[in-house]
Amino acid sequence: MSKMTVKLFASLMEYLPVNSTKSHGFDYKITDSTTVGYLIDDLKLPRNVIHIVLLNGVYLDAETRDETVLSEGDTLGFWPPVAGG
Amino acid sequence: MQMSLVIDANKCTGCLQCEMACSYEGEGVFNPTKSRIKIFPFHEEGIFVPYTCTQCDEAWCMHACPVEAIVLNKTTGAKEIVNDLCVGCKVCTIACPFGTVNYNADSGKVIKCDLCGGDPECAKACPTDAITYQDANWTGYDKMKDYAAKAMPAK
Amino acid sequence: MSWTKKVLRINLTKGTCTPEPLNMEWVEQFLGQRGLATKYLTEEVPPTTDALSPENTMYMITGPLTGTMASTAGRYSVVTKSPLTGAVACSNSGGFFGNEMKCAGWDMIILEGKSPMPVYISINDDKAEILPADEIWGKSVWETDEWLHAKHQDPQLRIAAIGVPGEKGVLYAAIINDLHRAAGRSGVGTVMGSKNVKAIALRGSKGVTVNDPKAFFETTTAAKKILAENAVTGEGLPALGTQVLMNVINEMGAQPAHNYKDSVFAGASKISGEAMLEPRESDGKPNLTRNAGCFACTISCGRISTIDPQHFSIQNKDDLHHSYHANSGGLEYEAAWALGSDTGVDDLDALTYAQFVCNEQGLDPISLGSTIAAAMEMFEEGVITTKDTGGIELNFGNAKAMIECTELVAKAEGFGLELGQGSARFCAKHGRPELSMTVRGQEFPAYDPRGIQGMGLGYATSNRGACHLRGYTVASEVLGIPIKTDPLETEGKAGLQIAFQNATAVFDSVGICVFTSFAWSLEDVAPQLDAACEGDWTPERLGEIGERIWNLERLYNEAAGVGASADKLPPRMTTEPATTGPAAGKVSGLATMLPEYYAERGWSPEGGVTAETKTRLGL
Amino acid sequence: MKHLIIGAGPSGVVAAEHIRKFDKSASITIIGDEPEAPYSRMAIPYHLIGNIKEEGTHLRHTAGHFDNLNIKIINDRVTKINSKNKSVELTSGGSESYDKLLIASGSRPVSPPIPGIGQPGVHSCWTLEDARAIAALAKPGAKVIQIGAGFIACIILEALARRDVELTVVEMEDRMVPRMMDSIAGNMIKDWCVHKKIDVFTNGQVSEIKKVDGDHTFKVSVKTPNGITELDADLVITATGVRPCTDFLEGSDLIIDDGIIVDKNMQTNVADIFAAGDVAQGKDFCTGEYTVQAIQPTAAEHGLIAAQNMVGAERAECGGTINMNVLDTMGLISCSFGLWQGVEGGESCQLVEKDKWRYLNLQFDGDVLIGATAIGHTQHVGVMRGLIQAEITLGPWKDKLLNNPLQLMSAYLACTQSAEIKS
Repeated sequence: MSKMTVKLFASLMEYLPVNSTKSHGFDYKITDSTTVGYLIDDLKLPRNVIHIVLLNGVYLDAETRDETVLSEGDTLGFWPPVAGG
Repeated sequence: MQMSLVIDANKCTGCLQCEMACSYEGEGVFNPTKSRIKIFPFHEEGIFVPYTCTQCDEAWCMHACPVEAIVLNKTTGAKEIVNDLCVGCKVCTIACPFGTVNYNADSGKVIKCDLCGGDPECAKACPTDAITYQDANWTGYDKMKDYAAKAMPAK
Repeated sequence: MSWTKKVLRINLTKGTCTPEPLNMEWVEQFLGQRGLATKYLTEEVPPTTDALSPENTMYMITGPLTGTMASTAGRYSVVTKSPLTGAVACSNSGGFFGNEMKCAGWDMIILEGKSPMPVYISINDDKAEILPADEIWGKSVWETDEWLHAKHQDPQLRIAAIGVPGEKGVLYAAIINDLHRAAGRSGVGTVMGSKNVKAIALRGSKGVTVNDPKAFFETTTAAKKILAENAVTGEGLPALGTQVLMNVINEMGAQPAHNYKDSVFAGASKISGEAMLEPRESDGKPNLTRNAGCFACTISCGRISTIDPQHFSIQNKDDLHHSYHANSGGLEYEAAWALGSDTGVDDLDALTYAQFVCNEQGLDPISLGSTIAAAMEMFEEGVITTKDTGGIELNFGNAKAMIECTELVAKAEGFGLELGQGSARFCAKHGRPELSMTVRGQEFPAYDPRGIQGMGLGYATSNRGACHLRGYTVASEVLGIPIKTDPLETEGKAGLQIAFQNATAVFDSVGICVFTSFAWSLEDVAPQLDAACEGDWTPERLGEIGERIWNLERLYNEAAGVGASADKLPPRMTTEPATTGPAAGKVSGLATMLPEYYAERGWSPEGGVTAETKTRLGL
Repeated sequence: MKHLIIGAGPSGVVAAEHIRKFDKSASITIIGDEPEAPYSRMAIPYHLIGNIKEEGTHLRHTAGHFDNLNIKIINDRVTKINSKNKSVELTSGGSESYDKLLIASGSRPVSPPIPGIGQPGVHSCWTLEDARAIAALAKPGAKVIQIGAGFIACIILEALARRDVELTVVEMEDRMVPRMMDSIAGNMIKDWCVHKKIDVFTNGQVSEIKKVDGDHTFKVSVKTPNGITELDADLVITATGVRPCTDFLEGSDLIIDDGIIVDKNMQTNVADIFAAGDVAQGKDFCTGEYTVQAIQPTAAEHGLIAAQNMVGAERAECGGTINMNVLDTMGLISCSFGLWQGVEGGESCQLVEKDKWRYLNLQFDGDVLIGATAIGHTQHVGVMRGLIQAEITLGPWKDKLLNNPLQLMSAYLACTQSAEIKS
């Protein structure tokens, strides 16, 4: 088992596991074949709300998102649709 | 079924959409100064309070009118100004303990909320549901009445 | 017809207030607000004019939708020649001032000349007066607001004012209306101060009408529905404000930190929109009290915040305005990054305090924060010392130092007066011009051009100097609006920037907020305009107007000497690769994008507006 | 059950209508002494201006309103009440019996003791009949002298001015509307009138009205501290106050002070006789004393309370009415509420804006508003009544009001909707 970091932002913060410090992310255990899609389902994140997914800061396209396999030390961030300026 | 305007100040963002909707419906112009509903900002408390006639049962304005120019709309419960009859004496403006009947110097008559005949524009325009028009039986109507009672104890 | 077709021309030298008709022919070509006032500027103020001389003129102007029920339709712009950049300045503000101007019966207020003594302008419908301001000269915006409300005894008076920095020549002074809405950038407040005008107090009772009320209600209602149902404008912005971006931009490695040396800031999450919602220890309340809307705004991204009552910034300061201990206009992302990550400060309350100071005194927090950050870098390199700073230990991450600098600029005293000249002049003075993160003398906003390539091109070509609001390709490159593009790629960015620049010029000329563009396209704007005022406003025509406005601004800048020669980024962006995050190893590809940009604009390879383009656009 | 009501003004009519609401079968009769449909004196000035026709002054507008409610209206005048056999005698010679009697006979203008006051061309302005006579004489260019600058006097000024007459006002006191306005307010209204090209004599007394031959009908002598001035006049209007109509009650057992004394149920000292409106001396909310208020809202409220007690449906009580007035003096709108003079030991604040024709006077007892005067403010003025009558504790808002009385509406909202406004 190896570990990576999951960060949930904005309205997705309500899906944070109990006791995790808010926007600083939490550890998530993965196997060699854990995909982003698996993680989304495991954490019960609402797919219709997820808009921006950054894997180590790089945007994951919606098409390839589910199949992307996670690696040790990765950081995965989720956002609903947001914008500012 | 009686409906009433229910105001939740905690949802108001102070955008004045209600004032514009009201002034357009009532006076044909986007002009907050001619609105029958007003937003009062409390800057340091960080709150905005929408305020208009509660169509109270006591209807001080209606009873004080010397020429029967304020009448009850039995369908909506609104107390409505009959413009053709209003002489502009302003007695209702001092009689209403909520201060929601106001003199309009341009027309020489008074204006107040009439619930737009049962389809209040302010509620439709409010983007945050701070103003809603709801079935009086299960909304804050009682709260409004409490408030009316608080501001005007039983005689 | 939503225009009043009337302009109030105030000649401060002569002391006259004269009504004149709005030039409706120019309306056909340039719409309103940003476009129309720029046309007035180009016709009336020679491009080589000294921005702080009486010969410069300032235009406060509404758009055709300002004052109506269309969502966000309370905007006005201040157009003038900028003292910071020497280019055209156009700063846009919300609040309740623009609609009040329209309600008073004026589309535009023109301030020309210079008053021999401090004055303020009082406008009550048709009645306009130039009145003495001796008692408020030297006071803050908030004090001025209170004084004017008390003097006129009218709680509904709408006021736009400058603080001390605007009076004393700080080059990035803002005009603040309604206590905390700002016409913020390019020193428009400095121009107002140079004319000896402290404030404009407005009261209007006339109201605004529209050409086709039925169509107007239908189309604006439909457009509001689009905003409400859009996840960004209906949910994200109301809940977290612009500050929602802090974590996004940081995670993707485009968060400028330490004067753009770094593009990731370790303390970002502590000063983010999310952090503003977390209850603090001292009183159990979060920084954010609620969201608030400008006039007619159905998005309501405005932040109403309080400073932690235990925070050092507000302890034992008897002279602080009472609003520092109450709710007031809180942090926006652009202020948070500039005062925060760029200076290395991760103290949310320190930033909120500095934001309050900027509101109270009328300062652009972007230019302020950026200039402080540049000074910090020079301090750490030993270029300047405590001798220069007046004793301030100006290291990155020093919240107290950031606050002291902010206060000094707000008072325009000592070292503050030097910082008040902006980063370009400050760095040049100390022999390190390359450390100034500016274009045309205006400080960068919050997106590292090495990590978001389109923005680099945007900064370099922005007509008002570095700016995010001229062509916000972040929407596409980061947020996927309207389509997702790769932020690290330069290909296609020229066309993307041009599309954003032209469309934004239209949004800025209508009287609505540019944030509606997260959900609206010109297809949504055109029918609202069409119902509000006569004319045939199609999306195609609006697109052309946008391009015309952009080229008009460019022509003015060319003649002012800040055209193509100023289309460049600081060397750090083009020669020092980013060190962390996805952009590590990357520099800005401006050199690749710029020729494409010129070509797609129909300009010469040197970046000049060609005769063909001028003819095509009727310029 | 037979209900008899003396007086067809607002109080009598409101009472009659409410009796009908509570008792569908009772007999209800109103005796009115003017040959008109029940009308409102409040509306007369607007009729004189020409804003409304005579019918516009009527209290009720629906055709057959009183018939439909089975309310009988008799045009007659009561000369005597026999409380023993429960009947009243009428001028016409007849009589009417009652089970319950309401005296709502209103008030009538006081005629000042001035030589020449009784002649044609000298009128009060109280009835529709008076209005017709004034309208006939107040032709453009006519010289009109109005004696008195009280509430009624001020309200008809505009009507006269609009008729392009040359108008002079003579008031005994040192200011206009002395019984409703303090010195600052009364003088501001005076200045306004002068600004509107009306001659105003304060501290002035008309000593004689002499009929003369020549271009004008009268020579009027006005005595002021500066001496005597002789003025021409074609029409003299007396508006020096009103007094309850109680003369027909001589010999009844009713206790009469300024008006008929009533308890909180509007009941007089005589069984089954009630009184309401201008004729009744009822409880004043602010002072707790019994006074004649002679104002429209009080008349309506009295009528309502009396009706409820006359039918015995419930024992409705009047906790006291607030003395309040609103006045439109040629476009300058003023109002006063409760104890606008203040009380000993109470704090107050006055905001005077002469250049804007605005004035606001707030009077407090502790942290409760007890009285107010306003000139030139027309928005949300009713909250002054609300704050006074609900005796709302202002807490910290009292000091804010002392500092800036224009924050009245904010204070009102903060104190009545405190659930929402937390600081």
